[in-house]
Order: sequence, then C-alpha cells, then structure tokens
Amino acid sequence: MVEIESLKKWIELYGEKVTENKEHLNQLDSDIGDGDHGSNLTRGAAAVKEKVSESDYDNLSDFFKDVGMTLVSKVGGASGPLYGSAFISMAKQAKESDDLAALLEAGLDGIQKRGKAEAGEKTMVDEWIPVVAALKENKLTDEVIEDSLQKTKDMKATKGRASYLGDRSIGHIDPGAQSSAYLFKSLLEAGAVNG
Amino acid sequence: MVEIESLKKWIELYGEKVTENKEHLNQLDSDIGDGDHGSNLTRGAAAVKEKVSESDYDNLSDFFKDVGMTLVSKVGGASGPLYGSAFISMAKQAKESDDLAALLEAGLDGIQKRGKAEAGEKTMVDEWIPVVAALKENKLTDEVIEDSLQKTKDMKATKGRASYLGDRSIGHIDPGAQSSAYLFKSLLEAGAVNG
Amino acid sequence: MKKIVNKVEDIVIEMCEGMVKAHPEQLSFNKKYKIITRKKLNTNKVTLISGGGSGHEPAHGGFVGKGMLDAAVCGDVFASPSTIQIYNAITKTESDKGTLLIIKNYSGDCMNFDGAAEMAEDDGIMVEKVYVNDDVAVKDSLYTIGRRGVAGTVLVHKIAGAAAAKGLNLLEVKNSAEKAIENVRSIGFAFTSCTVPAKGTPTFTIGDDEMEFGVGIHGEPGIAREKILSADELSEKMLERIIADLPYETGDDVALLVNGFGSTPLQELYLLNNSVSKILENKNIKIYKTFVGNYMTAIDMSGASISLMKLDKELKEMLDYPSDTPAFKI
Amino acid sequence: MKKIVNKVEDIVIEMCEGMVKAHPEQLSFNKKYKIITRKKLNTNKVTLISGGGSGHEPAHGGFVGKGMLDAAVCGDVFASPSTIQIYNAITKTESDKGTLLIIKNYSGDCMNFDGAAEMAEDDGIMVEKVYVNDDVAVKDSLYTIGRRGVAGTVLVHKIAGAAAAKGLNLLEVKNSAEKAIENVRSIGFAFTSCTVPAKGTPTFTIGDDEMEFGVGIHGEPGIAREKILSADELSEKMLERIIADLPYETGDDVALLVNGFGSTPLQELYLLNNSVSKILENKNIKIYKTFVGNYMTAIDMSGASISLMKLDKELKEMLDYPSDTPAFKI
Ligand SMILES: Nc1ncnc2c1ncn2[C@@H]1O[C@H](COP(=O)(O)OP(=O)(O)O)[C@@H](O)[C@H]1O
Ligand SMILES: Nc1ncnc2c1ncn2[C@@H]1O[C@H](COP(=O)(O)OP(=O)(O)O)[C@@H](O)[C@H]1O
Ligand SMILES: [Mg+2]
Ligand SMILES: [Mg+2]
Ligand SMILES: [Mg+2]
Ligand SMILES: [Mg+2]
Repeated sequence: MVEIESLKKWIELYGEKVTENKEHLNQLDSDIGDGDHGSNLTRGAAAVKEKVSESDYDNLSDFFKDVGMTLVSKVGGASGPLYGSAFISMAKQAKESDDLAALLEAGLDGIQKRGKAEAGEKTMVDEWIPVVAALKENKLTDEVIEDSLQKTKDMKATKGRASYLGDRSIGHIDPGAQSSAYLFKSLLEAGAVNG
Repeated sequence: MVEIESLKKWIELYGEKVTENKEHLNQLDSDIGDGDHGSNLTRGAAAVKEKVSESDYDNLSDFFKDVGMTLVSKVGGASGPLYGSAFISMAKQAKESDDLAALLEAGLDGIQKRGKAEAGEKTMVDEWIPVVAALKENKLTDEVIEDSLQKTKDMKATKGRASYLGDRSIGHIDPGAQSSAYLFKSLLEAGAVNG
Repeated sequence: MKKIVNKVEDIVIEMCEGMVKAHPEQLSFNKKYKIITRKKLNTNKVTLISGGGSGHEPAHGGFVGKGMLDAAVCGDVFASPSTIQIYNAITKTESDKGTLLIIKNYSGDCMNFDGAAEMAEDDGIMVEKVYVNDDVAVKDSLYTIGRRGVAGTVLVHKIAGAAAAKGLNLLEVKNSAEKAIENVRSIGFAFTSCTVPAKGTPTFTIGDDEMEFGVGIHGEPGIAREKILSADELSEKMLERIIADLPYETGDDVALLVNGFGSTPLQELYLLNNSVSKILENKNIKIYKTFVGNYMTAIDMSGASISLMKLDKELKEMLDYPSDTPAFKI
Repeated sequence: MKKIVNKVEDIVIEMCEGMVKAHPEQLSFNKKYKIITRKKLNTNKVTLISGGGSGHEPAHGGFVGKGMLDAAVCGDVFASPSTIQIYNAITKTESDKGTLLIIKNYSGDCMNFDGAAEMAEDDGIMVEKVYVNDDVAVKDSLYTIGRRGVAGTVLVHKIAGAAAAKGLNLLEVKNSAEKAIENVRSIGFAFTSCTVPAKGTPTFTIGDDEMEFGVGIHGEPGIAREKILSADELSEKMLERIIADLPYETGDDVALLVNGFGSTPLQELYLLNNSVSKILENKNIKIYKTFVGNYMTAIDMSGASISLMKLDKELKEMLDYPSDTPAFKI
C-alpha cells in the first residue's frame, strides 16, 4: 500500500523537523532529563541522511534496516536504541506486508520490547500507541498527534530519566513524545498515509 | 613630646578605619592586586586590639613592639611584614626620643629596609615619604595626606603585586597608600600631632 | 558558554585523545568506536568494561588501568554510547575468562549495554552485567526503573577491578561487583547547573542563594530546590539520608568518597570532607579510607556528592589492592 | 558567593583539617601555625618547606609526602603566611642536613620567608632559599621584582623533593631546585575571576566572550583582556610565549604540565592537552611526561596554565623518582 518514495520523504522530513527543533527538544529534555534529546536526534538525522544517500533502495525492508542500524550505531542514549529498534522491527515487518498501520505497529512493538514501557509511563510510547490505533482505523490526523502529545504533560514518569524526578516530572511534555510527534507529522506531510 | 594615650588612640582609630573601609581597600586591591588588602589589615587590626587590650602600657616602646610583633605574626601577605617592620622600628626609636617625626621616620625606614621600595614605585612608601617630610616641618594636614595618595594614581608600579601589571597599573590608587593614608588621618584625629 | 574547545562536535574525540596522550604508556584509544583501553590487555583475567555518556571526566577513561577497568566506552556528552560501540569494545577486549559490564542504571545505558551483550553472546563471548544504582535521592521502586548510578560507581570499579586482577573467575568477579553495589550509597547537591556543550546554555537556572538537593550527574533536577546550607548542615542532611538507607550502623567500617561535580574547587571538597568526617566520627562510623576529588563529574557543575561503602574484611582487601590508573592510584 | 563553607574565617583551618583527615597515614596538621607536615619526619635528609597563601589547593599541602615536601605553611587565602608561621615550620621540621625554602616570587612571600629564614639562622639552623619565577606573562626586569611563581612551582617541588629524598646535601638540593627553576616556564589565561571568600564577590568582572590572557594565580589582571579563542589558537598563543622565552628548541625533551585554575573541568584540560601536545609534536619538542589536572589553582577561577620544563638526563631521573603525596604520585 505505501510507496517507498513517500517513506523516504517521511524520513527526510523527520530529519529536518528534529534538526529545526533541536533547541526545543533540548529544552524539553532540560526540564525533566539531561537536555540532549534534540542533540541526540539531530546527530542521528545527519547520520541517517548520509547513510541512505549512498544507496538507491528498491525495497522498503533494506531502507528501514539501514535507518534503524544507523540509529543504533550512531545515536546512543535512550532514544538511539529505541528509535533504532522501531525501524529494525519495521524492516522485518516490511518483508511480510506493506500495510502502514502494520508497519508502525511493528515499530511500536520494537520500542516496547527494548524499553519495556507501557501506556501512561510518560515516554514516546504514549505518542505511538494512539497514533497506531488511529492509523488502523484510517483516522490519523494532526489532532490525534497533538492530543496524545499534550496528554504526556500530566503524566508522572516511571520510565526513562524523567522517572528520577518522581512528582516533579508532572507538568512537562515528554521530549521523546515530542520527537515522535514530529515523526508522525512528517508521515502526514509526506503523503504516506492513505497514499 | 607625644603622649602614649594619644598614640594608643591613634592605633585604635586606625583599626576602626581599616575595618570600616575593608571593602574599599579590597576593591582597590582587586583593581591592581589580589583583592585582600582590606581583609588582611582588618584581621591585623582585630589581633592588635586583642593584644594591646591585655596590657597597660606605660612606655611607648613596649606598646609599639606589641603592635609590630602582632602584625608580623598574624597578618602575612606583603602588608603584615611591612606595617610590622614599621612599628618594630618605631619601638626601637621610641627608646631614644619621643619626637613624632623621628618616630615616623624610623617607621618609614623599617618599611624600606623590609620592602626595598623607593619613592615613585607606587607603594605605601609614596604615602609615607611626604607625610614624614611634612611632619618634620610641622605641616601635616589632611591635604598632604590626600595629595600624596592621589599621586599614586598616575604611577606605574614596580614593587609589590601591582608591578606584574606593568602599564595596566597606571590609573589606580595604590591600596597600601590608601591604608597608610588612613593611618595618618587617624594620627591627626587622635590629636597626636602637635599634641 | 565559555569552554576550552575547538568544535563542539569534536569534544569527545579530542578530550579522549588528550587523556590518552597524557598517559601514553597506559592507554590506547580507538577513535572509530571511541573506546579507551589498556595498552596491554591481559587475556588471562576477566575483562572489565564500563562507560557511559561523556562529561563525567575523569570517569570512565581515567579508571582504565592496572587493577581497575580494561576498557571505557565513551558516548557523546550525557548520551550512553551506542550498542555498536559497546559491542565493539567487548569483541576487541575479549579474554579467556569472559567480560563483566559495569553499567550505571539509566534507561539509555541499560538498553545499549544489554543490546551489545546480546550481540556479543551471539558471537560466543561470555558476558555478565551489573547495574550500579547508588543514588539514594531517587526512590527505589518496583514500578520505576529504580535508582540511578552515580559516584559510587568508581568504588565498584575499584572492587571489581581488584577481583579481576586477583584472577577470580567471571561469576566471582560479578559477585564482588554486586557486593560492592549492595554496600554503596550516594547523594549529591548542586550550586549551579552544568552546560551541555551542544546546547550551549545551562540546563537549569538557579537563584544565588539556592541549591538543588539530591541532584544527579547530568544536571537533572534533584529532589528539591532549597536554600543553601552551611557545610556542616549540608553534610548532616546528606549523611542522614545515606545512613538511614542501608542502614550504616555504629561500629561499621566505611570507605568515604567526597566527589566534586567538575567545577568544585578542592578547597571546598576538603572542607566538606572535614564536616563529613566529624559527623561520622560522632556516630562512631569508622572511616577506613577516604577519597576526595573530582571523580565522577557532571561537566562543569558546581556541587558535590558523598558516597559511603560499608566494608567487611573482603571488601577492605579489595579496596587496598594496588591500582594504577590515571585517576585512581592506590 | 556560593561555596561549601561554614564560617569564612575558618576556611583555611577546616580545609587543612579536611585534607589531613583524607590522608591520615601521611599528614599531620599544626593548627596553631597552620603547618601541614609529613607524619613521620626524616631528620637525615634536607627538609623541604614551601607554602604561601591558601586558595591554591591542592598546593601546597597536597605535595607534602614521600619524595616531595616535608612541610607546607598555609597563609590565609591569597596572603603569604606570616613570618612567625614560617619560622615555626622551620624549627619544627629541623633536620641534620638543613632546610630549603621553596618560595614563589611575590613581595609578601619573599618578605615573610626571608624574615623567617633570618630568625631560624639566628637559632643556628642552616637555611637556604630558592625563588620560583616561571610566569612568562610578566616582564622580567632588574627594575621590578621580576616574575611571579605559578604552576611550575609544582615541578620544582618534584625535582627538589627527589634530590632531597636521594640524600643529597643542602647545597646540592638547592642547586637541583635552581636548575628546575631555570628550566621551567609557564603562562595562563582565565575565563572567569575567582571569588576570594573574605571579599565574597569576584575580583574582576569579564564579558561572556572575553578572557584575561597572562593571568596569575590570584585573580590579578593579566597582560590583556581579549576575545576568547579556540583551544588550538589558545595553545598556539601560549606556547609561542613560553617557547620563545627560554627558548625551547627542536629536539628538546620537556615535561608538560596542563594545570587547571580550580573550576576548570578535566574534560577541558584534557582537550587542551590534546591541542598543546599536537603543537609540540609539530615543533619536534618531545614530551617526556605529561601532567594534567588542577595542581596550582586560584580558588574557583576558570582557566588554565601551561608549563614546560626542559629536561636533561639528571632532571628526567629526578622527575621519575618515586613520589607519593596526596596530589602527586609517580
Ligand atoms: N524505557 C523507555 N521506553 C520508551 N521510551 C523511553 C524509555 N526511556 C526513555 N524513553 C524516551 O527517551 C526520551 C529521552 O531520550 P534522550 O534524551 O535522547 O535519551 P537520554 O535519556 O539517554 O538522555 C524520553 O523523553 C522518553 O520518551
Ligand atoms: N616592596 C614593597 N614596599 C612597600 N610597600 C609594598 C611593597 N610590596 C607591596 N607593598 C604594599 O603592599 C600593598 C599590598 O598589600 P596586601 O594586599 O596586604 O598584600 P599582598 O600583595 O601580599 O596581597 C600594596 O598596595 C603596596 O602598597
Ligand atoms: Mg536526554
Ligand atoms: Mg593583596
Ligand atoms: Mg542523555
Ligand atoms: Mg594577598
């Protein structure tokens, strides 16, 4: 169902968004973490861009695998292995089907296998779960993305670095949820949904 | 010629002045030194006060000796041994005469023996020389004290910590000259001159 | 941001090279994977690997050497090294006796070290792992990821290092490391934030009369923002939390680590040590050995942490065992 | 002012006690005269005494121990110890072979150490003195008091300490110290001022993009206020002055000391070492040994200095001679 070209565009847009919003992501991470989420992802975006520009992919699986392996190799921190696992997991799924909802569900699965976070723990997972659910029903919109992002604000973190803060983590948007929101906004902008 | 009571008063006033003006002396020393001249002398003043309150002096020499030895023991830095030598030297002179000009000339002598500074090197010596000269002619006034202090401003330091600054020392009043100015103002206020 | 730096992107590599150049007989640097290793690897002992984000200097490269670590994997500033970096550290330092990973308990570090361990095990390398979680500022709970690892990690390196140097096998070395972890507790405070170079501005702002109590080593906010206290009051407050936690008891022997966070002058650390030592003496907790210095820093944060490790005969022996690394010599 | 402190007046004493408590087997503290001495004095070797104002921690107490100093006399912050303090240090550490005073060339230090030496000589103690004046930021002139002593002093302690430990006599030890002084040069820069505790505010203010070049170790202004430079440019600029001065030449062997001023994180010092080492390599000046750390600080100043000591065979031997002190172990 999805075209490889629109997915390449997706990743390109995502890279642009995290790079443009590096300071914002760093600031969110300063509030409840260590202030580097934007820097980490920007580094990852640059590495991915370099990597994927080398090859001319004709299958989705190889493309996702390169994205995922690059993130796992180059980013570190919590977000490197988490986003990396998402894409590696999507690469495996891409061998079986090219349904976008199924792909992203596999991605979420990869993140949860790596990070063991459930809904409500104030992580990127809280952005992924509603988005995957909406995709399945063909109802992914900007509002869905934005609403789930805002909901992380009132959560108390129990996974990730923000969990050390206990109650002090309440009242701040989770940086990983914000970067995932950029990921899904890029998906809409790339025309990959229903495309 | 001078009464021991007025000289005790002198030292008391001097101690008060450096203590009140501690910040000012520190600030002058920050500009061309290491910012501690006021702190050093305040520490010295407290130690002297404690020491001389223990005894009831009936001769000048013992009094000056205690002042001098306390400064040498407790103050350190450049000003400790310099002011200390001044008073120890005055203690020796006091055994021979009680002429105020001769006493202070001996003090200056002590400073120069210790510190080897001549006129024009931007040190406390530049305050002492004109004051001793004026005293000899019975012409010590606030103006003499203030004029010589201001003259240190245009000098380039070649002794003391300020000498490391070379030309950058020009344009600042020497902290040791300022504390010596307090010393001589106290002398006037104590009524020790012509008294 | 005022730092001694060329390009921000090059900080980690240039800093590692500068460290290795200062200790050319002891250390080597793998630039591609940012791994600092001992120059001469001994394949007849258990290999000890630690590491994490950079910005904690001298940790972890400064603890590579005789009697401590064999390799330190260096991530970007405050970002765990990647799975691939760690995997390479494991394969390049493989010994006949297996490898122990000493991991500070952070989500990022755990995921990357765990992932690397799995990869190495797939290659047939024996790998064991321990997770240091000494910070009593964080509530330990089944429902969270638990405590984080801070300065106590250095003492864990020391104990595990001695066990490995003595020739113990992988499980024995792991047991020693776990015993060290069970017996060490830490807590810290900060007067100022650190400045992550890539961000360029302080992670948090704080008033002139305030401190962040219970802070970690990444400029993360702590338990609470409070008015600054005197050295004696601060020591009392920190020790109260540490001592109650294990608990440490009258008559116990301890190692004491007074650790600066990067820009705290030794003058202040020694003064803090004086306060802490007095209080421990009053409580009849006996200081067997003291370490004062900048061991596990948060870039340029001003502040300090206190760590206590309760010692029995075995731990004392391991603590006293010779070590010769750039930042830790016994 | 944010510092780990109780009462400002007690800083020096509490800090010294904290240092001695951290090294109870090695050090003793005389509270009345603020002297840190070796616990076991050897009366069969030349006694080495140094000291100066406090605020330079770990100097000078941290260099008391095997193979270096026998006593450090601690003045108030940035104020030379008094004549009487120094005199007491000399009499309390008297040996059969006499005493060498290692003095940093400042008016206050010179006056007080000289005065104390005279008093001790009157008591029949053999005393010799050397004056360290390694700072090339200051013009050396017959008409001024000459250069000041800065971080190079640590290397002078090391060389003189080795000479004394080897059992040489007073004049020989003095000659070694003077040889060390003749061969060492330093220069420093600061990004921020220090805050003298008794004053409570920074000694100087400085813009966010400025540094003070050629600064001393007391927050004194330096040669010039300039825009900050990259680590490479800064190293180039500092080395230029140092190298031209002695001069150091192609093929020379040197010891390199990259010294932080108190609040400079090790991350930056190692990075600076990388830049400096590269430049020296390009000039074919060979680094025989490198020391990186906070050795001679200016309380909490941020910045660093570089020192080079030109080494011949004799100086190399002395540098390599074992030393075991809190802050300097070979
Ligand atoms: N166990 C986890 N599961 C899912 N997401 C997580 C987990 N731990 C952390 N995260 C996400 O990672 C983000 C932080 O990433 P980043 O700042 O790059 O890493 P680090 O915390 O190592 O500095 C958090 O905002 C959170 O969304
Ligand atoms: N050789 C000297 N002769 C006379 N006065 C000197 C000499 N050296 C320094 N001084 C005086 O000492 C003052 C500084 O004293 P202080 O700040 O207490 O000592 P330090 O320079 O050791 O910090 C200078 O302002 C100067 O007047
Ligand atoms: Mg982060
Ligand atoms: Mg001064
Ligand atoms: Mg991080
Ligand atoms: Mg001074």
